[in-house]
Amino acid sequence: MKDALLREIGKVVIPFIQIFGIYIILNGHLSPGGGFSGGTILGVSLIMHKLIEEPYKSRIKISERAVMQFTCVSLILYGLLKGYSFITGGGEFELLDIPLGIPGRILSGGMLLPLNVAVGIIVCFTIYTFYTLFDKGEI
Amino acid sequence: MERLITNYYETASIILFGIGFMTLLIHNNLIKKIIGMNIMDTSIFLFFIAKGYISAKEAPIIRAPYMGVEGYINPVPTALMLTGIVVAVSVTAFALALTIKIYEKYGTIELNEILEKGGD
Amino acid sequence: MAAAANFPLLIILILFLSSFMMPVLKRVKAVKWLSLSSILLCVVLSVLTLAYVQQNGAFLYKVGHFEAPWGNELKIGYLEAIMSIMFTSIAALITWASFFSADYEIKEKNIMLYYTLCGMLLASLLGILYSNDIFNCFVFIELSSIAACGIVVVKDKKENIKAGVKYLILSSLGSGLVLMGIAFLYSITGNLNIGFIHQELVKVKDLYHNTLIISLGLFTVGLGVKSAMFPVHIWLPDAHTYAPSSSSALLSSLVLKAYILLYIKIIYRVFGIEIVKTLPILEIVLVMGAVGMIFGSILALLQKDLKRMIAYSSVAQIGYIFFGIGLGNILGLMAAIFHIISHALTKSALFLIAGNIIERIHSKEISRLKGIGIEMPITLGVFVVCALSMVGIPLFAGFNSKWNFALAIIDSNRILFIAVLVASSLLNALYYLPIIINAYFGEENTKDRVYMSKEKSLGALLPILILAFAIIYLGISSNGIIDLIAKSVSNL
Amino acid sequence: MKKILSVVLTVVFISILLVALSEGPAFGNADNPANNYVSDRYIDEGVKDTGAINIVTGIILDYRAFDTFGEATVLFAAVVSVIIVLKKSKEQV
Amino acid sequence: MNTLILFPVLFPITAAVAFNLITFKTRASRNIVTASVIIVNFLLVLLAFRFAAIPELQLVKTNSILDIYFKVDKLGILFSLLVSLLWICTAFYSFEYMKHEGREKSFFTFFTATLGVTLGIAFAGNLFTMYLFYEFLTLVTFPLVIHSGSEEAMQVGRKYLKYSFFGAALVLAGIALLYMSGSNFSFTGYGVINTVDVKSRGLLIFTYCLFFVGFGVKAAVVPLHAWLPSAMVAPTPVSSLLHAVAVVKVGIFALTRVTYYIFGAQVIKTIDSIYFVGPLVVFTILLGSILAYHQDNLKKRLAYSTISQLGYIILGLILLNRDSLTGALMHLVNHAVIKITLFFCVGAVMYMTGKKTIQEIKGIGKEMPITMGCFSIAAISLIGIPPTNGFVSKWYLALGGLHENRAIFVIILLTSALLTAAYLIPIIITAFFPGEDYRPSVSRRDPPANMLVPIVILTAVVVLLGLFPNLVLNFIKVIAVEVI
Repeated sequence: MKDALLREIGKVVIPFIQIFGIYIILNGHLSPGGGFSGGTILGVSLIMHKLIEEPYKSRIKISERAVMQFTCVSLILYGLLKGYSFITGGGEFELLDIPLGIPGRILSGGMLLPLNVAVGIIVCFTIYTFYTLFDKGEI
Repeated sequence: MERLITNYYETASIILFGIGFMTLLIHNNLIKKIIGMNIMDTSIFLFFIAKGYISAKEAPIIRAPYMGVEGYINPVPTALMLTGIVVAVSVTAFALALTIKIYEKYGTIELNEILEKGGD
Repeated sequence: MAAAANFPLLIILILFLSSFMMPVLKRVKAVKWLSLSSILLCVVLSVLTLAYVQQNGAFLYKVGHFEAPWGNELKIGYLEAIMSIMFTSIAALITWASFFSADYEIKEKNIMLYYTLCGMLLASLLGILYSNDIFNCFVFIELSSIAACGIVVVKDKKENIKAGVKYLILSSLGSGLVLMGIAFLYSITGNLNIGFIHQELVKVKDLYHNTLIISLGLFTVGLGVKSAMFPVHIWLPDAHTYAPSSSSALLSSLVLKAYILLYIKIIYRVFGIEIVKTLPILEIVLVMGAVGMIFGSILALLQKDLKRMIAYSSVAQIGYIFFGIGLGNILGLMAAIFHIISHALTKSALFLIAGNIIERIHSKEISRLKGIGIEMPITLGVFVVCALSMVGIPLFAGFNSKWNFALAIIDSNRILFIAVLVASSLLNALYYLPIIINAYFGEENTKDRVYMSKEKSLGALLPILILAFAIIYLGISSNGIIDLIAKSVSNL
Repeated sequence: MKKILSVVLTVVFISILLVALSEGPAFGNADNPANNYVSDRYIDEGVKDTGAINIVTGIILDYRAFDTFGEATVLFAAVVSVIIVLKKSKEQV
Repeated sequence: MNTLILFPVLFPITAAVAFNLITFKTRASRNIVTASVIIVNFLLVLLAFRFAAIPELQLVKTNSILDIYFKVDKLGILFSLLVSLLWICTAFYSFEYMKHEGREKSFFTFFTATLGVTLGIAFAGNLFTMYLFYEFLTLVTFPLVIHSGSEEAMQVGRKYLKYSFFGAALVLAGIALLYMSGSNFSFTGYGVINTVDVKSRGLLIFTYCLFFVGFGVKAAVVPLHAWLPSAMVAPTPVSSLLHAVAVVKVGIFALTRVTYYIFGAQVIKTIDSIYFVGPLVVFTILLGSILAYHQDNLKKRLAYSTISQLGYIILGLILLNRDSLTGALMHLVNHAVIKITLFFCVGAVMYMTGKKTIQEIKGIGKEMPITMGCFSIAAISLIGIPPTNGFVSKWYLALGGLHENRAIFVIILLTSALLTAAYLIPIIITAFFPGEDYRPSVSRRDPPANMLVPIVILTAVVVLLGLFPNLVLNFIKVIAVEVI
């Protein structure tokens, strides 16, 4: 989009959108929100960045490989974390218990926070991938 | 019969479900089919959420004055529907991708024309 | 051995995690071996699970720290243990076979993603199989339908996209119906765990009679669409015909079966057969199954394309399975489960064979298969085994399932349906045997033709040989498996 | 003709489903079967069990995390499938 | 030494597989090997009778149904001896005949395999084993039917498959129904079904009808006979052997087994099944004869005649008295010998002159006197004129009919005998008395020894059995006593 106004305003707005997304992800266990909604907002910010920076050189390129790697690593992380919890819970092993934390603080939710972050990353890149693929047929 | 009127949320969602279902089943245009699919899914979400609603109660976020079991609505449908929404989004994305490809390959998105052209 | 209780969950996790790793890997070969080795590991784990079940009986396994109605739960009984062995081992064989055909059928950029999808598909099917939570099942159903659709469109042809669209639309239609069924059940029971739903249903069954009928009806149609029950099978022929052969094998032998198993679970565990018998649904399933047995075969008879014919034959065989379920007695259920196994073995072998043949002679036409038996003796030999099994000649697996169906029919006092069974097996003979005849005996018609077709290497043929042996083994000594199925049915 | 047929079909389909609804529990009632011991425990013990104030997050990430895991996988499967369908191979670009 | 029973069944099958793998250098060497295999197999059959101490063998028993069990009883001995002896004759005949048909390798492979499968049916000790070999019989004879590979042969082959699988499916349904009233299916003298109450009567009738129609397909009972005449496209040795001996006689044999060894004569009598199956049989006899009369093609005429003659045998079976059963089994043997002779003669004519219809063979009796002489003797025997063997069996059949006080059956037998005469005598007359406009073309050209010797031997047997019927009759009478 070759429009100076949009570009400049976008440059200003995008960080705020991203901060908002991160806030939603991090506060998922305290308030409405969580990885899915926050991830979507983050993904939208990436799309917006791509939209307004597309014609210019200054665009930060996200390679396909990076997208795949981020998504897969997050998924693996999610799987491992949750799998550990599943197995210790279901098999009733007396292994290291993950602390639950104190309700009300951001770094409280025990495993919930990293899980939310992982989900957020997955959703973010998924949304971004959808957009780019629908648009150009490449990431 | 009066239940249908008092449960108007659910009645509406069922009507939407029927409309979405039939759109998905009968319409020839792929995009409209996908819209129908989304109407159908959304109506189910509405139905679920309506099932979880209890009048005059709060969202299940437990802040300082804990109001006991009586204070909050049923959180289960909400949680389920979060999952449901994501699933619906994924299917929609995939369906749209296929539609794009169909348009590239066949030059149309009317299903009956595609089936005619398809042959083998 | 106590750790074996964790194996079902571990199987699902291993499959998921290994498929998440695949897109990151650099070399196609590594992906292939990762895929095969993870599935093989799962085979071992499934066998251990069966051993554990045989020792300790069926067990419930909570996923995470929370007890059943709150957390997710898996239930592993004999049925699940047997089926998971079948699922994983057939998937392993198909994966092995696909090593040799993937390069030919799938573009290189997609091969890695293909194996990713296969892994996720298998995991989701096992999830449907194990899960004791109906919403959990729904999530896995959606996952499996996306993944299954993905492995249909992985071959980037015009027809594949068409088949994929058809499949996805009908499949999401089915999922919508299933979710609505779940919604109705939830609204009258307030539970999602299968055991707890059943407990509640027994209490409220008289209050909500219509809801029960409609909910079960929604499940029937929804899962019926997904597992290609007769009048709603229309997606199946296209999908199975155009997909790569290994995908067709997976779809036909495993994917359809998982939905049927879920349907069995819904009838016997969620509703309970006593409640279901008061509803008019089973009769419809019975009739649809019977109609499917006949019409699927008739449609198969009309096909000129080899894979399409095998696909329509799947419709007929699925008809058998629904027919067995619809009989509503223990023997019928046992016959249906046995047929699930024997059909999975036979159909996967048939699709792999079809793939081999098509790869060699570059044609799908049945009429062009003349004389191929002389050029590809092993492949066609296995084809003969499968066809005889389909027709129901004794000493092959198909005979045993047909026999069990006959017993079930007699047990349920609907003797006239034997005619359907007889007619259907005759029709099977009519469309499989001409292929064999042409393959071996039609020499006069092939005099002037020179095929460059040659048998594939022994490694590539190993899976179908193993499948053939399994078919014969099931045909000769089905006792052990029938006993296991009887146990699993009594523990449902 | 086709339109009338589809309208009739839709009406029939909807009315069948409405039959089931007409005997269902009343809307917004706290005594409905859906609002039973299951949801009570979530609200009562949710914070203690999971450490999350937002019970919904607690449910999707801890109680029923297996669902959510499946859900994330669905998303991933969709991405993979969309890549398979739409991504152009190098020679096409 | 009970495993001896297995050898006659497995040896030919193994040999057949070996034939397919080995390439023979010359035709003669293959012929010698084939002949020796078949003769050795005959000796193996004798050996099995002689040395198997208790003539039964449980091979596999994996569950209550999949139970492969062999037993040799007198009926089995009768049938297996008949089969293996006729097989030897046919082998020698076909060494010569198959020269002009080609693809001898495939022919002799399946020819030998069929012997094993047929003996498997003869030795089967229970219903399932018999069903198993019955299915295999279809599969191994199928390549023989479509031997020529022409489009017509293919069509006929498909027809044959359809009919056979239909029959087998009915049989399977019958077994399943029977399974509900008891799980022991070993063949026993007076049947395994002991009690018939009012409730199970209908089911038993239905089951018996299923078996009757199912096995009746192979025995060419009328509504399901159509495959037999069409299958005449096969080479003559195949038609003669399969359609006079192996396939159709297996149908009869299986029916005997079911009737007398599973249901038991008493049960069949109680359930009055004759009212259900009798009309079919009568119809078979009459229709077969009438249709035979209308055929010009010699082989087809013989084929329809087979249908009618098989009707006699089945009639004897379902009359359920000792004389009728004796007659039926006697006719089973006699008809096999007679019909194979007739087919061989017709085949010889076709082989030497290429003539196929009645018009064409005018005066052939002067060219091929020995062949046509044998044909005449066999034909006379089939009509039932003493002193040939056909007379003996028909005599007993008629006696059986009279025993039941049902003169109608005797009348049917006589009518059909007349019709038999009506369709066979014209052939003889045309062959020997061509009329005035006939000019002999070549002098004498009887077929080569390989073909002629079997024909002559078989004709001698026809006469011999007519003169000294007791050779077989005594043995059969013992069987009859054992089951009724």
